[in-house]
This record gives sequence, structure tokens and C-alpha cells, in this order.
Amino acid sequence: MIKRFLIARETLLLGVILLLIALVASRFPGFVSAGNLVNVFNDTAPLIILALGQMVVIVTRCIDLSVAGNLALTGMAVAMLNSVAPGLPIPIILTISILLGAGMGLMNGLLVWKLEIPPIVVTLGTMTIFRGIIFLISDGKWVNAHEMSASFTGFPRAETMGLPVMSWIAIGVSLMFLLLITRTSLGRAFFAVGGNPHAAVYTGINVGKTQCAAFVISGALAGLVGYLWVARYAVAYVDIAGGFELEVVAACVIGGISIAGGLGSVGGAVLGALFLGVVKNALPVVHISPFWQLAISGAAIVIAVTFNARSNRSSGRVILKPARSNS
Amino acid sequence: DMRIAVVVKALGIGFFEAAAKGAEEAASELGDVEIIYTGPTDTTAEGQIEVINALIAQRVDAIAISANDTDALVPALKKAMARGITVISWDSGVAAEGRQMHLNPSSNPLIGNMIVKLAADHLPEGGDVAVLSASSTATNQNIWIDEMNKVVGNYQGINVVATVYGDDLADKSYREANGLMQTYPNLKAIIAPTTVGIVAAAQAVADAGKIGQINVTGLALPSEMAGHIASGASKSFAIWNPIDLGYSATMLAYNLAKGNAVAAPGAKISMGRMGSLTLDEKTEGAMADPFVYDASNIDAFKTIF
Amino acid sequence: MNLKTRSLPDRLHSPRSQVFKNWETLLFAVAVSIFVVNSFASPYFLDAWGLSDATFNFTEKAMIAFAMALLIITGEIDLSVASIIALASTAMGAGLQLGLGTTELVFIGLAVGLLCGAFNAVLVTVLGLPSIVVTIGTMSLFRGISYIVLGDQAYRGYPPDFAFFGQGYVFWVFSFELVLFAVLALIYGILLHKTNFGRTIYAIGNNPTGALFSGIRVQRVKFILFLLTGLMSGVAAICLTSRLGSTRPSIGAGMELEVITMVVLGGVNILGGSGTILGVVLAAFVMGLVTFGFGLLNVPGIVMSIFIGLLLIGVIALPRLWKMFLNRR
Amino acid sequence: MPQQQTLTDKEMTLPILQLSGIVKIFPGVKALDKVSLNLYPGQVTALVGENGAGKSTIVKVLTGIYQPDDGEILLDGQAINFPTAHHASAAGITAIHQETVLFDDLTVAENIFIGHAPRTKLGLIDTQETSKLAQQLLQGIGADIDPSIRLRDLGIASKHMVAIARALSIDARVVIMDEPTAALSYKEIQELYELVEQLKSQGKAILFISHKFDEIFEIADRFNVFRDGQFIDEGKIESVTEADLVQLMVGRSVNKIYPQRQEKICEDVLEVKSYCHPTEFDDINFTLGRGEILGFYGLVGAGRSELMQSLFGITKPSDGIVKIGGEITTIRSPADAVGHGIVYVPEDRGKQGVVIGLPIFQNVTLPSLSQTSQKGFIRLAEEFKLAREYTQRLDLRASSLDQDVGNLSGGNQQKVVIAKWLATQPKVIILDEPTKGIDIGSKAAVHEFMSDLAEQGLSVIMVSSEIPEVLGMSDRVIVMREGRMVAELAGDDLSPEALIRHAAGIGEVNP
Ligand SMILES: Nc1ncnc2c1ncn2[C@@H]1O[C@H](COP(=O)(O)OP(=O)(O)OP(=O)(O)O)[C@@H](O)[C@H]1O
Ligand SMILES: Nc1ncnc2c1ncn2[C@@H]1O[C@H](COP(=O)(O)OP(=O)(O)OP(=O)(O)O)[C@@H](O)[C@H]1O
Ligand SMILES: [Mg+2]
Ligand SMILES: [Mg+2]
Repeated sequence: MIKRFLIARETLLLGVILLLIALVASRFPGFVSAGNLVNVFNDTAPLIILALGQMVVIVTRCIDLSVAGNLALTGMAVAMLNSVAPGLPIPIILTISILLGAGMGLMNGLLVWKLEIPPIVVTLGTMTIFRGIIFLISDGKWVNAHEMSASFTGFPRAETMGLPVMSWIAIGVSLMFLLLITRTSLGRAFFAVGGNPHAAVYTGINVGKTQCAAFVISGALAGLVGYLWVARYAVAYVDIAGGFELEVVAACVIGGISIAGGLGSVGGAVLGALFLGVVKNALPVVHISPFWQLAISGAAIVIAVTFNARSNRSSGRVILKPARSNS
Repeated sequence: DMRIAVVVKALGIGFFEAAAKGAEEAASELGDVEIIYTGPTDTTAEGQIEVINALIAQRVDAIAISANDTDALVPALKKAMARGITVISWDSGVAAEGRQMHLNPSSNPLIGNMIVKLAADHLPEGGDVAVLSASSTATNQNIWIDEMNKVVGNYQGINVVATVYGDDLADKSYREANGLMQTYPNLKAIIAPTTVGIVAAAQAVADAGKIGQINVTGLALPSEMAGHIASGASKSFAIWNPIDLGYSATMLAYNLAKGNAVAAPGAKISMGRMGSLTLDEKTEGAMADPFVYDASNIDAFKTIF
Repeated sequence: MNLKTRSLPDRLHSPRSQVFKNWETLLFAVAVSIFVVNSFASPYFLDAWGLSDATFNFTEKAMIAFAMALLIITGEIDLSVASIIALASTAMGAGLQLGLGTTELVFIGLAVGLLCGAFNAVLVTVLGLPSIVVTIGTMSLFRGISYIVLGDQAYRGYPPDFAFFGQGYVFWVFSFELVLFAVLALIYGILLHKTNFGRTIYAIGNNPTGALFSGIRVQRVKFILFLLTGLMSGVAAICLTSRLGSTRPSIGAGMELEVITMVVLGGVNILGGSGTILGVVLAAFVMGLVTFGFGLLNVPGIVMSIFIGLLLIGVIALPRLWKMFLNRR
Repeated sequence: MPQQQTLTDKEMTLPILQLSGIVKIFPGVKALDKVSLNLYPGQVTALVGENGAGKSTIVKVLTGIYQPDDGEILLDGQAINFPTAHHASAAGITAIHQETVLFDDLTVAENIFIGHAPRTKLGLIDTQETSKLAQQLLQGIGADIDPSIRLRDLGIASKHMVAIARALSIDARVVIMDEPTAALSYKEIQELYELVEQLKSQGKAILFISHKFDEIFEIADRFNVFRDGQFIDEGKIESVTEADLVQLMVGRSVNKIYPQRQEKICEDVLEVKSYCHPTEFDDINFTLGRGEILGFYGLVGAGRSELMQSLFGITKPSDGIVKIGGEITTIRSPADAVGHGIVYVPEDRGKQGVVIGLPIFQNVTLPSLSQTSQKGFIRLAEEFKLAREYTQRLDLRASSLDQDVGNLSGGNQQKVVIAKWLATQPKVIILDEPTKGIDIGSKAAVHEFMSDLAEQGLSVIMVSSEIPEVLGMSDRVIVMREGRMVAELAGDDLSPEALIRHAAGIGEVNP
């Protein structure tokens, strides 16, 4: 029954997104051109990737507010690396950024696991620490387009089979998550730990370690996006992706991932991110002042969480059976 | 020694780092000056107020500030003046009651004219152009855009179709630039009088494969735009020399604090090697004309600022 | 009835003997050492006016932090406080355009704060939604409304007597804000530690179901606390607007995280159930002293924030690491 | 009783599992103090002891959830240790734990196989195989449950069956059952007995923990007694009587006679008329007299707790009238209920009863703060006075009034809850399973106290699933089945057979 609800909720979200697109298209047919839709998806790709990482963290009853800081630090690090060693091949850059991000995730994870500090406190702290470190390593200076090699900036935007590599990465990560969540014991463990941490211990699952793993995954993805982001906008500085962590959490919430842990789906995270992406990209097109954007995404979150809670509410136990004639 | 605080909108912006270089140059020329280069982490008025409070407590002799908000800093700066500190603003101004004088990098009408001229020069036939501004609260941006709109009629066929805000965020500016290209298929130029915005817009144009079709221009630093001039996404852009700006602001602050001059309408204050500045009735003055950079001269400047 | 008469002692340890194990003692030591270090590091530090100016770094945040502390002790959170400031300030600005005077503006500021608090309260306590999500939403919503109203404009020209709240001095170097901070600290201290209401806050934070089953009106208490947090945001909005003398929609951006940092640094358990107002007061001073001290040395703000981040994790982590170290031996 | 005799028994086979000298220390409590335990193949060993004797703790040591501070575990004579629950199950030890340790949002099949699901060749979880195996396991224990359903949608008994299936999904040689029957009804208990026989015949060693002596004597082959974390004795079940076991457990003999009271029921204090709820109960009518003990009997899940919680203002009824002292009253919240003199001692002590984290005295005064305070301001001296008075009346065992209730044993926590309510001087006290999970010694104290309260004119509603308790304590008994009142029995009508017959809804019952 709950499963059906989940599906229904995702279909509904998909419906809302399609309606939104249709609405915009009714005034600006150009919005639904294949080229533009590809653009919108590509623009949303970083949000999708990060929302997936955040999803596993939230499912284990944690929260990662440091993703944007992690992203920015990794981005700056690889950009600086690229400017001193322009010859480094892209696979190595990718590996480095994933490892760097995962390392920062591990730091969060260890603080949560070994020292049992509440995740919100840990990541509130590391969020500012990561940003500060960017300032220290870069001395506050930018890394500009001409200091990056062509292959470095070219990778995410290279087109293969009609989509830029960045979009393919988002699709790839989504598929991997689908597998991770439904078909691996780690995926099960995330849900077990979030659904009932006490019981998880009894089934041999190490709660802290699983949460740590979630942070590492979220960190690794933040690192990956760090490189993609910097390469795509061809610039790195202290403030990139400032405040993005809340957008990532918002995408998860809109996608129906329960902040109380134990509930969530890959489809939800992806659709939640897409919803925000479509709104963001549609506003400039329909001539709604960009000043409306903030209020719209805020209202969307409030409505989504109200709706999700409605469909989730347990209506108490059902004890009464339909009355029998002779009882 | 005299201590002059150079307060910028936020640390870590190339333009201001260059201005700081100019301030140091002025200090070594003057000999008895110590420069305190400081600013908040992000471009907020609250952050600058904290910085100002710390400077007041250190009893610096002068504060030269590029403001994040015209009005919000006034009370704090008033307090600084009440405690005997010389306060001037430069680059982005403070309302008149919050400073003794303001140094515009260039005259606002000149800049307004320049940014549209840069676009028009490459559009002999005319066409649609759009403006990508920084944050909506940036005083100087708004003034320049106003000035630009006043003179746009002088350029045949140039049609300003929209003004959007990138908030000085790379991703938002990029998205706004994309939105402009979507909405106005006939767009011929994007004017971004902001260094973050112009870089993002140039990248967006390059990514959309519209190099040659859309020209990105505005105000930018040569070091940040070198790549985009090379790719052709931007044919030319303008900027005043931020080193000169920092230098001039320091000189002005020094002279006012020393008592060599009084900031009053009509006053003429020396700016060392930059000549002298004459204050208008709003106690403002303009340093110099913006300078245009294009493929012919960018390589000479990209390593300087 | 055969009941034995075996009387239990009230306490085994007197509260005073526990002082050295307290979070507050640790914080106090931190605050004192920062104070000492600062006085050696900068010749300008020990100056009455300088220190007085420095209190503006934390007074507004601390006012909200008091109410937030109570809310967090019950196990809820409000991330929308900075946005409430923006909306309340915008509303005051709009009132200003209508030609209202200082009294009316203050009333508007407080009323909008209360209304926003009530909006959060209804969503959380009546509809039963998780507060962290609700307030992430209203955080965008409230500030978003300010942006819709103001766009790239600003309201300025507040009446001269309005300036008193953020710029006035009550006595010598004691600014209105500092005095208000002290008064509020006292009020919240008494409310939390000396009243029945305070007791129920702790009960709810430790076990909401148990509290409900003990006849406590859990939702009503939470409702009131959201209202209080909104109201305090309104108060902070008045002070900040008065201090800035103008309103922009970006006013107070990012302040919610500083408020929460202050509360957590003050030893309030983010999961609810424990914490004191004294801790929050000390945390406010620690953060203010750090900001001011680093400012005097002209250290960039971002380096300060690293320090605050490290402090936040460190004050929780170090005692635990120390314990682990002792256990290992 | 001679201790060595059982150990030198010639028929004895070698134990599969031997624990000796096991020590487990929690902050402030020595939960296990050099205990030993032997489990033999094909035999059921019953572990008995008072609350807090350390029974569940030894189970957790055996299953790798706790690490012992000292001692030795021998499996087939080989020393072994279990750093995590995985290691224990890999070594062939499986357990049905006292608490439900399942996941509401996972499916039945996922619950059964979490941690050891069958894999495909690629190393991914084989979902089809998982549900096939789950189906087989459930059928094997006679449970008709669809493995693809979410656990949340199952009733408590079915959940318990899933927990049993999960335990059996591990190919184990040692099966541990920690109070497995506490949540099961008569019929399911019989099925469980059959299962135990089956496991025995497969040569598995079974550790069976229970507070119910009839059960122990029915299925156990051996016994093992703990008291206050210490090993007391072990041996063959035939060699002891119930009284012997109790003596070993408590260290003294316990009077099992229920307290006698004269009935002097006068006016009605509480009257409930056609009280309904859309899903939980329907058409409830009863009255409660002053000084009366009214029993509510039913099988687990009959809706008694739900009815009581509704009377206490937790859930809203859809219809019906409640009269207190003859006046029609609407109770919207527990605060209202307390105001009208109705208080509720819940079944789930840790979650609903006490506020862990607050000291004892604050727990006691929580609902009576208005009494001990002045204009809303706390007066500590008054609080301590009130708390001291009531904890003393209940003979609470604790080190001080300032101690965190979380550190108290279950029975003492129950006393804190009762003290809390008595301090409000209620008219009606509802006790939901007041002795559930409480050992014999404390049980008798609670019973005695309950009858004292009634003597003093307090009206008591007692919800209980234990027939002897219901019969021994109540003046009148209401039987509920599936959310409805099916009988009201008093005097000579009160018999175990009648209770079971009405509760289970069957015509005849074989005793
Ligand atoms: N995690 C823990 N932390 C501290 N003390 C504990 C913990 N677990 C158990 N104890 C204490 O250890 C002792 C033994 O508890 P245990 O649960 O083993 O008792 P039990 O024999 O199973 O009792 P019951 O019959 O009530 O289930 C008790 O005093 C209990 O309070
Ligand atoms: N369907 C269910 N899902 C989860 N928990 C349940 C379910 N049914 C019962 N429980 C829990 O199991 C315990 C015992 O259940 P329940 O309250 O139904 O038994 P009871 O009190 O013996 O019966 P009654 O409903 O007649 O009071 C309680 O803690 C209850 O919350
Ligand atoms: Mg137990
Ligand atoms: Mg019950």
C-alpha cells in the first residue's frame, strides 16, 4: 500500500513537472524544443547528482550541509591543479576530484560515526571550514578560463549521442543508484539504519559505519560535481555554489524523501531536482521577474512536504472488522 | 604612520586585489602610510559593518570603501566620522551623508555610453541587445544601466530588450544568459557591466555555439577575459584600471586625512600621478575614462590585472 | 497498609560540586582565554567604546538565539529566522512608505514576526510536519516575498527616532541593543530555568510522547515557542533595520546558521532535551569576541568562520576524544 | 537443592555452547557478574530470573550485540568471540529478541533476509530468490503472510511470526527466544510450542526466556537461574518444583495469593456510553464504581489499550458519551483527562510512561507542577517534598530523587509512573498491563498496592492479558474482542474458561 503511495507520489510529481513545462510551452513554444529541454536537463544535472548523494544521507537519518562547500573546495583544488599541470588527463582529474570529495565526506562520516556528533552540527561546521580552506589555498584569487586547459573545460560539455557528457554522468549516476538502492546490501542497510537504527544493530548492521558510508558517497558525488561545475562555468572562486546545499536538500524534500529517515527513492530525488531545475529555467523565459524564484521554490517545498505528510499519515491501527451478523 | 583602510565589497575578487596593489603603490610613494586591505567574506552590508566597527576600534586614520549597499553602511560610517576618521567611498558609492567624498572610477555617463558603444561598434546594422547585471542591489550597476538607457537612442537600430540579474553568481549568470538566448533568438549582444557576469555570459555563448552570432561585452578584467577574447565570444570590453583606482583612492584619503584638502563641492584634490580630482556639487568626482581591451592589446594586460 | 518508610535523599551531589563538569564552565574558560589573548594581541582591544561597538556583532543574533534555544530543546528547529527578519523589515519599510511613525513601525515589525512564527507553528504543530523541512521551505518563502515586494529597490529614510533601537545608547557605552540583550537573557533564563513552562520544555525535549502522556499540552507549548521565535526575529528585525537605516531583501542573509551555531556552541543539544540560557549567552560572547579580535587583527572574515567551524566541532569532539583516549589506557 | 547432582548426570551429552565467567558492566550497573550458561543439543534450557537479572544481556552477549568485559564463550569446546551480530549468526547462533527488531518500511522478505540475502552471480541481491525463500520459511512455520507486503501493514502477531521466520532463516544450531510469547495469543503460543518441538528434534539447542512458569514447565528440559546478574543454579527441570524455582530466583519465597478486599462499591464515578472510534473500537458501554477494580481482558490486539488511550484523550472518539461523577464531559487531551481526575499508566513504560532524561522528582511532579509552584514559578523544595512523599509510599528503590529515571529498573520506573499519578490525587486510575514484564516479587507489590488504592476509594481500571491476574484482582471483568465488548463477567461467571471462550470467540475451549 505504501509502495503504491510512493509510486503515486512520483507519478504526481512527474505530472506536475510536465504540466509546468506544458504551461510554459503554451506561451513560449521554444521552451519545449528538444535543444532547450536538453539544456534544462543539462543545467539540472549537478543538482540531480547531488540530490542523489543527499538522498542516501537523509535516508540514514543524517543531513549533509557541507556538499556545496565540498564541491567548491574540490573544484578549486582541481582547477588549481589543472592550471599548474595542464597536461593531466581527464580520467585522472575525475579520479582526484572524486577521491578528494570522498575524503571530505569521510571526515564528516567519521565525526558522526566515531565521535557521535549530530550530523547537522558536523556539517554546519565543515561547511564553513571547507569554504575557509578554499580561501586559504587560493589566497582568495580566481582561477580563470584561460588558465584552464581546453580538455579540462571541454569534458563536461562534449556531446555524445545528442547529450553533453555532464547529462550522461547524471543519467549514469542515477542508474547506479537505482542498482545500489534496490540490489545491494549497502542500499538495504541505508534504509534499515534510517528506518530503525536500533533494530539495525540486531541484524549485524553497524549504524555509524553505514551513515559514514552515506557521507562518503555524498562527498564523492560532491567532489565529482565540483570538477564538472568548475569546468562548465570555466571559473573557480571561493563562493561558487554558495547556498547550493539548501537547494539540494529542497530537491530531496520535494522528491518525497522523508527527513525522519528510512523513506525515499531514486526517482523522487531525480524528479525533485528536475522540478527545481524546470522552475529555475522557465522563469527567465516566461518573463517572471527572477525575484519570484525564491518564493516559488519555498512555496513548492511547503506544499510538497504538506502533501507528502498527508499521504504518509498512518491512520492508526485497524482493529474493527466489518460487523458480523451473529457475534 | 598614517593607517588607511581600504575596504572592499568582498575579499577574493580580482578587481579589488588589483586595487589593493594600487593602494600599496601609493603607500610606498607616500612613505608614511600603512595600508589595511580588508573586507567581508561575501558581499553583504552586515559583513562590511563588522569590518568598519573593527576599524573604528583600531582608530585608523582613514577608511576608503567600496560599498555593498548605499544606505545600510551610512550609520556605521557616520559613527566613524564622528570618531574623527576620514571616510571616502570609491568604485561603489555610499549615500552622501555617510562619506566625505566619492571617487567614481569614471564618470557614470561615460561608462553608460561606453558599454553600449562597445556593443554598437560591432553591430553596424543594429539589433537586439540585452543587459546582464550583477546583484540588484549594486548601486553602480544600476546607475550605469540608467545612463546607458539615456543614450541608447543615439545608436541607430540598437534595441535593449531586457535587463536580467546574475547576482554575481557564476551559475545564475550563466543561466540568465542562457535564458536571454532562449527568449530572444535574434539577440546580437549581451552587455554585462560586471566581471562575474561577463565571464559567465561569454561561457554560455560559447557553450551554445553562438560565437560570432552573439557578442559579449561590458566591463571586465583582462586576466579573466583573455580566454574569451581568444575564442571570439567577446570582441572587446572596457575597464578602468583598478590599480589606478586603488592608487587614487588612497591618495585622496591621505590628502583629506592629512588636512591637505577639504572635501567640499568644487574642491580640487591631488591624486599623485593621476593628476587631481575636482569634486562636483554632490562631492563626487571621476578618475579617468574607461580603457578598451580587445585582441590587439589583451595579451599585454592579462598578466597585470 | 504495610508501607515501609524509607526516605530517599534529594540529591547525592550538590549542584555546586558539579560546576566543573559543566559545559558552561568550559565555555567560560574559552571566553576568558579569548579575551586575554585578544588583549595581548591588539593594543586596541581594551577600549570601552570598541568593545561596545563589538557587541553589535552578536546582540541581534543572540536575541533570536534565546528563543531558538528553547525551540531546539523541545526538539524542533526554525531555519527561517533570518528570512523573517527580511520580511518584517520589508513590511516596516512598506509602512514607512505609507507615512507611519516609529510606534507603528515597531508594531508592524513585531506583528509580522509573530505572523511568520504562527505560519511555521501551524504547519508544524497543527499539520504535524517536520520543522526542519517546513522552515527550509518558509526560509525561501518569506525572503522570496521580500524580493517580490522590493526587487532591486530599497526602503530608506526611517524616522530619526527609529534609529534609537539600533544606534542609540541607554547609558554611557551601553547601547540599547546591549541592554535589550541583557534583559532578554534574564527573561529567557528565568522562563527556561525557573518556571513550569521551562520544565515542560525539557520534558518535551526528552520524551515528547511521555510528556503528552503526562498531561502536558505538547503542541501548544511548541506553538508558543514558534511564536516566540518569530517574535524575537521581529525584534531583531527592528534593531537591524534601525542599525542599517534601510531595508533590502537581502537583509540578514545567512544569519540563521549563525544563530544555530551560537545555540549549539552554547551547549544546547541539537537533538533536544538539554541546554541552558547561560550557555547561549557565553557562546554569544565567545563568537563576538572571536569576530572582534580577528577583526582588529584584520584577519579575513572567512578565516574567522573556519575558526568558528572548528570551535563548533571541537568543543563537542575534544571532550569525547579525551574520554576515548582515557578509556584506551 | 544439591547443585552437583545434575552436572554429573550420565545421560548428559556435551553442550554445544558453554559460557563461563561472563562479566558485563554498564555505567553504574554490573549487569552480568561471572555468569555461566550451558546449552545442549536437542534440549530446551529455560533461563529464569527477576527483571534486570541480566537475561536479555546475556542474549545480547551471545548474539554479538554487546561485548563481554570478561569471560569465555566456547562453541563445541572452541573459544570464540562475536564482535558483531554477523559473527554470531555466521557461527550458527540466532535469536528472537525481546524487543521487536524489524523494519516497518521494508517488505516482509527484505526483513527476513536483511544482511544475508541470496545473491546473483554478479553479487547483486537476487530479489526473486529472496521472496521465494521467504515464502517457504513462512509456510514452514504456518504463517500465511505475503512476503512482498510492507511490514508496516501487518498486525503485531504477524510481525512476530516474521521475526521468528527471520531467526530461522539463519541456519542455526542455537536458537534463542527472549520472552517470545509476551505478545502472542493463546493459539499462536500453541503453534510456537510445536515449533520448539520441531527444532528440538532437529538437534538444535534452544535457550528459552520467560516469566511464565506454566510455559517453562511445559516445554523446558533444563533450567538456569540468574539473580542480580549472578549465576545461581542450573539443572534438569524434573528435579525442581515451581516453588523451588521461585525460591532460587528471588532468594526468598513469594506469596502468590492475591490480596483480599471487602467489596463496598458505592456510587458510579465513571460512565461510558456507546463510545466509538472509526477503526479501533465500537459501541463501548460500562460503568465504574468508587473503589472498584474493573478488569479488561482480551487477546493481544483486542483494542483495550486503544480504548483506554481514547478515554485518556490521546485519540478522539467518533461518538459516545463519557460521564464523570454524573456530568457529561468531553476529554480532548490528556491534560483534560488529568484535570477531570482520570489518569493512565501506559503499557509502554519507556516511551509513554517516564520521561527518561529528567530526574525522578521532576518525573513525579510533571503533571502536578501547578501544585508545587507559585504563579508559574518553580519551587524546588515543594517539588522534592511531594516527590519524596509519593516515592516513599511506593517504596521506590533508587539512590536519590535527583537520579535519572533512565537508570532505574523497569519495576521501579513503573513505580515512578504510578507515583506521578497518585500525586495528582485522581479519581480513576487506568493501569494498562501493570505487571507486564515485571518479576514475581514486584508483581505482588503492585497487586497489593492496587488493592490498597481501591480500599482508599480510588477507582481502578486494569487492562491485563494474564488470566490469573485478571481473576485475582478484579471485581468485575469486561472481555473485548476485535474492538468490541463481548462480555461482562462478575462473581461466579468469572472463570478462566469463560474468559478464553469470550476473548477468542469460540464456543468451547479445551482446557
Ligand atoms: N544498555 C544498557 N545500559 C545500561 N544498563 C543496562 C543496559 N542494558 C541493560 N542494562 C541493565 O542491566 C541489567 C540487566 O538487564 P537485562 O535487560 O538483561 O534484564 P532482564 O533479565 O532481561 O530483565 P527483563 O526480565 O525485565 O527483561 C538491568 O539492571 C538493566 O538496567
Ligand atoms: N499492528 C501493529 N503494529 C505495530 N505495533 C503493534 C501493532 N499491534 C500492536 N502493536 C504493539 O504491540 C504491543 C502490544 O499490542 P497491543 O496494544 O495490541 O496489545 P494489548 O495491549 O495486549 O492489546 P489491546 O489492544 O487489547 O490493549 C503494543 O506496544 C502495541 O503498540
Ligand atoms: Mg529482558
Ligand atoms: Mg495494550
